[in-house]
Amino acid sequence: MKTQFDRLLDRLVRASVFERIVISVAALFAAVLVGGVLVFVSGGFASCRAGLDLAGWTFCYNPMQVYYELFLGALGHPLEGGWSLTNYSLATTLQQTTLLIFAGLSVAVAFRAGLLNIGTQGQLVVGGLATAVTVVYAAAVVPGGFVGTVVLIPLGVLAGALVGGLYGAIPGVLKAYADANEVITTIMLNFVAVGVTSTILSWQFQDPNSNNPQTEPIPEYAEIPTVPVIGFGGRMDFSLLALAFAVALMIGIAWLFARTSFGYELRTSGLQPEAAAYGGVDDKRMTVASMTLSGALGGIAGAFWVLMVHGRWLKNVPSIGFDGIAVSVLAGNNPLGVGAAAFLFGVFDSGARSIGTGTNVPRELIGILTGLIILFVAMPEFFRMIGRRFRPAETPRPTRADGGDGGETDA
Amino acid sequence: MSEPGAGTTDGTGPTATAGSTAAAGESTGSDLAVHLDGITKRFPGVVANDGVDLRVERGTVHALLGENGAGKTTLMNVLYGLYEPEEGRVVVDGEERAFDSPQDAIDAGIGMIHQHFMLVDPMTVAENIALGNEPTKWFGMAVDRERIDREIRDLCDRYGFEVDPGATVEDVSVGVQQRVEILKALFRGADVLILDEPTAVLTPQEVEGLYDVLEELTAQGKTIIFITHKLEEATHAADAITVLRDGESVGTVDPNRTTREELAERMVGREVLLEADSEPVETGEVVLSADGVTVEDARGVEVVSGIDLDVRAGEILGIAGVDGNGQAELVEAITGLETPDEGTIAYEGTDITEWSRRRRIENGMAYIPEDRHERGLVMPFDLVENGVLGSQRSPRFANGGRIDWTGVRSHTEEIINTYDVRPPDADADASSFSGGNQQKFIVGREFERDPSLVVATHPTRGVDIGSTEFIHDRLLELRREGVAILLVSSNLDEVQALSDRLAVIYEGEFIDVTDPADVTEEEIGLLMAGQRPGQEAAGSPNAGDRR
Amino acid sequence: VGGFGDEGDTDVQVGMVYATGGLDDDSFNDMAKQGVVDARDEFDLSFDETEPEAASEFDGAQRDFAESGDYDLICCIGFAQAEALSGNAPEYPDQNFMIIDSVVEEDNVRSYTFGEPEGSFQVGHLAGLLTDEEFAAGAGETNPDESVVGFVGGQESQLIESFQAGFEAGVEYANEDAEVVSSYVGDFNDTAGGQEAARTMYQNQNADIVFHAAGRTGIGVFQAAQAEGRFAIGVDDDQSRSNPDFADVILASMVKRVDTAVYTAIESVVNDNFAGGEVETLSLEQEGVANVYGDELGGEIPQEIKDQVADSRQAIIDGEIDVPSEL
Amino acid sequence: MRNPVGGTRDRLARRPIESAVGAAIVGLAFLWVTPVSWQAATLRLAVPIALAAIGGIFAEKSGVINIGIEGLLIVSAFSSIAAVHWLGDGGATVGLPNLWWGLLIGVVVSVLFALLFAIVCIEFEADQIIAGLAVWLISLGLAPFASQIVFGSTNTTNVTRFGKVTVPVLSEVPLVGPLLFDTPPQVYLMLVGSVAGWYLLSRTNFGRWVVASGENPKALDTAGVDVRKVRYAAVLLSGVFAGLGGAGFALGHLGTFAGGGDTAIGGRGFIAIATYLLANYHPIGALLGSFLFAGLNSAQTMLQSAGYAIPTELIRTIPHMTVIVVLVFVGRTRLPDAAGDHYESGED
Ligand SMILES: Nc1ncnc2c1ncn2[C@@H]1O[C@H](COP(=O)(O)OP(=O)(O)OP(=O)(O)O)[C@@H](O)[C@H]1O
Ligand SMILES: Nc1ncnc2c1ncn2[C@@H]1O[C@H](COP(=O)(O)OP(=O)(O)OP(=O)(O)O)[C@@H](O)[C@H]1O
Ligand SMILES: [Mg+2]
Ligand SMILES: [Mg+2]
Repeated sequence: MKTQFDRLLDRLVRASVFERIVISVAALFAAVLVGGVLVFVSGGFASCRAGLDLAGWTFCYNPMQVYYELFLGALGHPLEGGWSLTNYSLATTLQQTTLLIFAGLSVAVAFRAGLLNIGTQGQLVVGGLATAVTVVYAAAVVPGGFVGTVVLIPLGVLAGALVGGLYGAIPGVLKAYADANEVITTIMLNFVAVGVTSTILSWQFQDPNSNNPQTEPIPEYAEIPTVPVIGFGGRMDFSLLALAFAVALMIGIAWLFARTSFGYELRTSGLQPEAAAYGGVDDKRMTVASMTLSGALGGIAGAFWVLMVHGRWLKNVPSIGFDGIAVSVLAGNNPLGVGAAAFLFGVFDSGARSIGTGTNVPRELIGILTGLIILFVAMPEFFRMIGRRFRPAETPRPTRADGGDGGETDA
Repeated sequence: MSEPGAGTTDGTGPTATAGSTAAAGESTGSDLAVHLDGITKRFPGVVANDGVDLRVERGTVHALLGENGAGKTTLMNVLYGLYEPEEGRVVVDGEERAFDSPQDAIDAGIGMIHQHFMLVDPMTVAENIALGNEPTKWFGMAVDRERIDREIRDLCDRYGFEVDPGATVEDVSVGVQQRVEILKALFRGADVLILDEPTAVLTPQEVEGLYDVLEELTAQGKTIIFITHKLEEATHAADAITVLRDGESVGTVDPNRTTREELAERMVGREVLLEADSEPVETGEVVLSADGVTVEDARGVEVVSGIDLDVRAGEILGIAGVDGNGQAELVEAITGLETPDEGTIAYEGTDITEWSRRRRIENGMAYIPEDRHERGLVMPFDLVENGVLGSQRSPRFANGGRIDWTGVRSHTEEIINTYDVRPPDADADASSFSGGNQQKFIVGREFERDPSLVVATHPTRGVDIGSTEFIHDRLLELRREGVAILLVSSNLDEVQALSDRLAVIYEGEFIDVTDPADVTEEEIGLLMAGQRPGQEAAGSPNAGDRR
Repeated sequence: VGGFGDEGDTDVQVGMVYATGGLDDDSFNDMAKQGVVDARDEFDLSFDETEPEAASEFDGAQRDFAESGDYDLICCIGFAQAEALSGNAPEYPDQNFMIIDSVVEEDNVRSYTFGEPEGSFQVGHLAGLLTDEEFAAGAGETNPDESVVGFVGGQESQLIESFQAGFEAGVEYANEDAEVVSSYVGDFNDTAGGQEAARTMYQNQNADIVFHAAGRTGIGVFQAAQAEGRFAIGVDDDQSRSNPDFADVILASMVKRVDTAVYTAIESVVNDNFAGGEVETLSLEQEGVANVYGDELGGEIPQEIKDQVADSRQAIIDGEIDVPSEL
Repeated sequence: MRNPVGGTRDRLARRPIESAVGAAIVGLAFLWVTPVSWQAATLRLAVPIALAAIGGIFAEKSGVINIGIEGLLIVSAFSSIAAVHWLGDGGATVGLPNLWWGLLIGVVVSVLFALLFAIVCIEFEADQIIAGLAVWLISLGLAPFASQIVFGSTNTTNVTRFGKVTVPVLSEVPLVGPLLFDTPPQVYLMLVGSVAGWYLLSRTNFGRWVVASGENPKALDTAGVDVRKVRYAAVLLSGVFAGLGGAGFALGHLGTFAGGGDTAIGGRGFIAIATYLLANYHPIGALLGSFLFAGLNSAQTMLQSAGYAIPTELIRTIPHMTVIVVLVFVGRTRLPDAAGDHYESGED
């Protein structure tokens, strides 16, 4: 009889999980490699004061330096003097990690249910606005200080989750009851979210004291409090409490998938909708429910963007939702993997700024790297081929046994 | 056993037009259209063909006989250039060939009609026939559709086919689809036609029609290789029979000089008996009753038209019918996967027409689905996870929305033990089990629900003989325990042997409900083809005397 | 690989945070860049720049420069950076900042604002006078039967609306009956949108002249003017020079000397007399904004019209005309 | 004989055909009552949508869902402008005006990206949706990255655009003449491309292979046609069409490329996908569908400057909302049976 732990190990070593991790890591390296070549070559077309002269060409960009800035810059240059753990760059990295965990979970939940939610961005946008507006208005009736913090933050997150969830439910309903392809509707709803929020903003909630399209600021006590003593205080716009909440949510979603009836039904629907229907799952309701949950997570991402980063909602929300797709894909839609992938993309975001200030290489490079990683993750066969090249003698297991596939009868 | 078929036999042979294609083959002495010599083909973990020899004479029908998985299809795929064999030679018309692709085989005059038709459903008959070989006009700038239509008409005239070239393939019957496949091969100028289990989807009457076609084809000098695992078909239609077992050839025989028993033994390797005991059992209350159930498909076509049925406790009601006559939809309406457009369904006296699928499961309705890959199992899940499919919210395995995985695991292990699922590894993915073992697991899961009704659709399809017997035994055991059983199958032997009462479904209606003991297989066959008792079977006068 | 890729050190380093829309808009951001390039030609100076894509990125972009501590001055181009800067400035008290188009009252920030409504009034006056004339020059001509002029804005905001307000007042001052049609593209970066908006005005509403305050979107306005054979008025820079391709339709530009603002701020840092906490307003009087006639077409505009425009300029400076800054 | 694309018997194919015919009638009526300027604007704005949609049709019909079409528009638009800039604005090289070189280079770059996508999907069995997203993201980064290097900004400089080409007699025809025969080259490309796409798909053997490859690749394989080659050809063709769309739009309409945000292409590739789904993969239907979106877009601009006090941000979402509404009420499209699936010859 195997122990629970043995089984856990078994599962981890099982081809699917283990291979996913290997492939994700390999994809990262491959993307970094291709990106490095790209940087070096494009340096040949740029002009600079000091470059590397090779065969009559001057190469201005040093890929090593770019990656140094990208990976170590994101941590605040730990190898240079005067480094402190709670530095601003690391705070930015972790801030993005936190937001990307929410966004990545949002995409992963839908993905696991067999739905490609490209609309996390839109859900985040509307959710964030709901949070900001709710908190600004509620602050008028709720006492300030500690009470305000305790009441307003959960209220704000709830508002974001609720409105994001409702917004996510729209493509869910359209998919379930009108058979409208969710990839298209969610892409469209992203555009609609931008239009609708700006309209609502200028109609009612625009900060009268500002020229920027944005809401009034939420009171300071309604921003996610930082943990005293440990650090990341001041205006670093990052709170360990938020990260802890994100991690807790991540574990919660993993638990939901693995241990609950709902999670089981969701995964079944995602893998084999026919089997799910056979097993008594109402596929329409599941579609709506999973899109709603996905949207709620997107809305929470928006809520934290408001409550932790800006203290208000601003028009032109950055593309956290789209990055969430990359995060989820890299994580193989595994909630626990989302944490690691979110950190990587957090590094990218913060490192991109280091690249911007520390090198002459355009930071648009990061967008390319993200795309490359997704591309490589999408082609596991590529790495399997390489793997086979190094282990040619491997005897493949019989992978599949589909004795009769229905056609052959003995009538 | 390596002696090739001892000469041609029943006179339909290479008389009239054989000479037209014989020239190239003269060198080998006898006139072989196809000679496969020592073919070995391996798949990961299986040797599908192991040094198989096959000699097919021109202008004959040559049957390839063997059980599921014997390697028949694989051998023909090698001949058709789909697979490259590890060992052996392919000789066509006396010339050794190495086919890299089906195109090479087509060029060498070989045509294949696959077990699963290779037709593009939304395209028309003519488009399918010409696919890949479209004659063009205006320097290749356009498909010459007039020419295609003309050539198809010519072929139809020559071989006596009736097909509408403009019809969309998904709209025509299976029999017509098969004609389309044959026309497709002929259109490419095939001289050798491979038919992989061509009768599996046909009614007995359609089968007769096919025999006529084969006769016409050989009369015009074509050579036919005919795959089947049905003895009577091989003996009836073929001029020579090669038997495959476990990937090896166990010899070629002349159907006139052998007995069915001998063939069966060669094929299976032991004596075969398919007689389930089915002594009558006391029946009880009506468990399931359907009243005027009508189901429309997505296009609004009635596929089930006002069906009434009753199943009592301790009784097996068999439903026989050619696939696609509404049995799938009827079962879905009963099991809650589809809502009937009209009529009611009652279960243990309660109207359950509006009940959800889950509620039906929870109330003791077990269901062995037709399609185990799509419905019955979640392929990427392991058996433990599959063990709870359908019970994921039942109080037995879940409390407060949490699944008790320890309980599920022990339940799964119990199923594995009781139903002899091999290998007995609860942590292996469902996809890694062979078809028979997958089916045993589903059967186990459904039977262990403590059901009062079992709906079993094609429960032994694609399953080997041992497992088939086991599943039949379990069904009869449940029946003895007083469970009501609705058995849907297109396998006549099976429904006849197991059912207490038998209904035949044709175009969404029950043609007849009889005592299976009172009817012959031929009579059922007629019913399945839509012939009401007493009516004359149009177009196939000799339908009764096949044996 | 050696340590290539590093730029050599200079005395003074400047960080430029541009407005959304980015460089190569041939107007606002390019003007700011002109200022820092001029300064580099003059002093031993190097600069780094970022082009944020959304208002939410300003905060991080400013702080990236401030955090590194390497920069002697950080130039924040555009009003939209005000909020972010009022948060960041107290956070980095030793860091010098300057901001264009907004006022941030901090000791280490020097603010520059311009009299956009006044400058827009000037070009509005010009447009209002010309639309009634029968005037043909370069690639364009007016339709004297219709008195319609247009305004194309980028993103809706108070600042851009103040351009519109001044422009409309100028048109009305010239010609009570003239109609002003206006449209916002919603983006400073959408040439296609600018083109469609302006084409609509030229074709459907018979506008003769369209003034844009839309950054790069305005390029589309010029394209439309050329395609329809009408006129346009540029903004920020003398766009007939920065966009010689379109000089045959650009009557004039409402020049806003962002370059001067950037240059003087840098100069004060170089000379160690940076005056933080002060606001400098650059209006018509200070020549911070001006109506500059097009390089190619300017010579063809009738002198009496030029005189009238010059008169209204003086009247504004003298306070005789009250230019509204809101719609 | 029936048209394989329309699949007339296909219950799902019927309605879009009817609505296409309806749209044509309504369109003619429209020509009477709507302003010519709006019609011309619609044609110009339809170019990238229509051509990308037709490209998408070929890829998806063959079984490869190319959601990266937006990326192809981006790279072709950027590279065509960059090429003209490099060769010299207004000049000619080897006798061909540089603008046309730009168009050509834009198409070549788009095809290269399509090739990358095809290899990844066909050779390495990548998930098509994810690979398509990757192509989009890479393009979204690469165009402004390259622009930064070449032009020092995410925005390129301006180049002179294609002028109108007037067909002598035909442009005199009332109603359609000035619209269709006095218009810039990219509009001709769009019109000719749509018809060519329709012809290729429905009248040639290649077209039939494309359809078979997407519906039942095994049937095509056993009929002796190499499915891989068909799919490669179809995906590369989607690169050609999208490249024409992107480069034509950039050189004929934009005259410049803005790489900020979602770039000057701004989601038109996604609208293109919605368009061909709406048209149920019919190239002419896709052309008409692109008129719908482009028309709404330019109508939006016109309404605004006509002074209607509708919130502009909201008006701008009209095309997107329309996509959703149409998808719900009309466009229950049936994807080709094998779309999205990898096909390996000889696999069971
Ligand atoms: N497509 C395939 N790919 C890989 N291995 C296969 C494939 N099909 C069958 N196998 C392997 O071949 C073996 C025999 O499979 P097959 O499906 O013929 O079994 P079966 O006869 O249906 O099984 P059972 O005896 O349980 O009914 C199994 O071990 C299976 O793993
Ligand atoms: N592509 C494949 N990969 C792996 N194994 C395969 C493959 N195709 C067939 N096999 C295995 O090869 C063996 C022979 O299969 P084949 O399909 O030739 O049998 P068959 O005689 O046609 O059976 P049936 O009567 O069921 O059609 C089986 O064990 C099968 O599982
Ligand atoms: Mg077979
Ligand atoms: Mg940028």
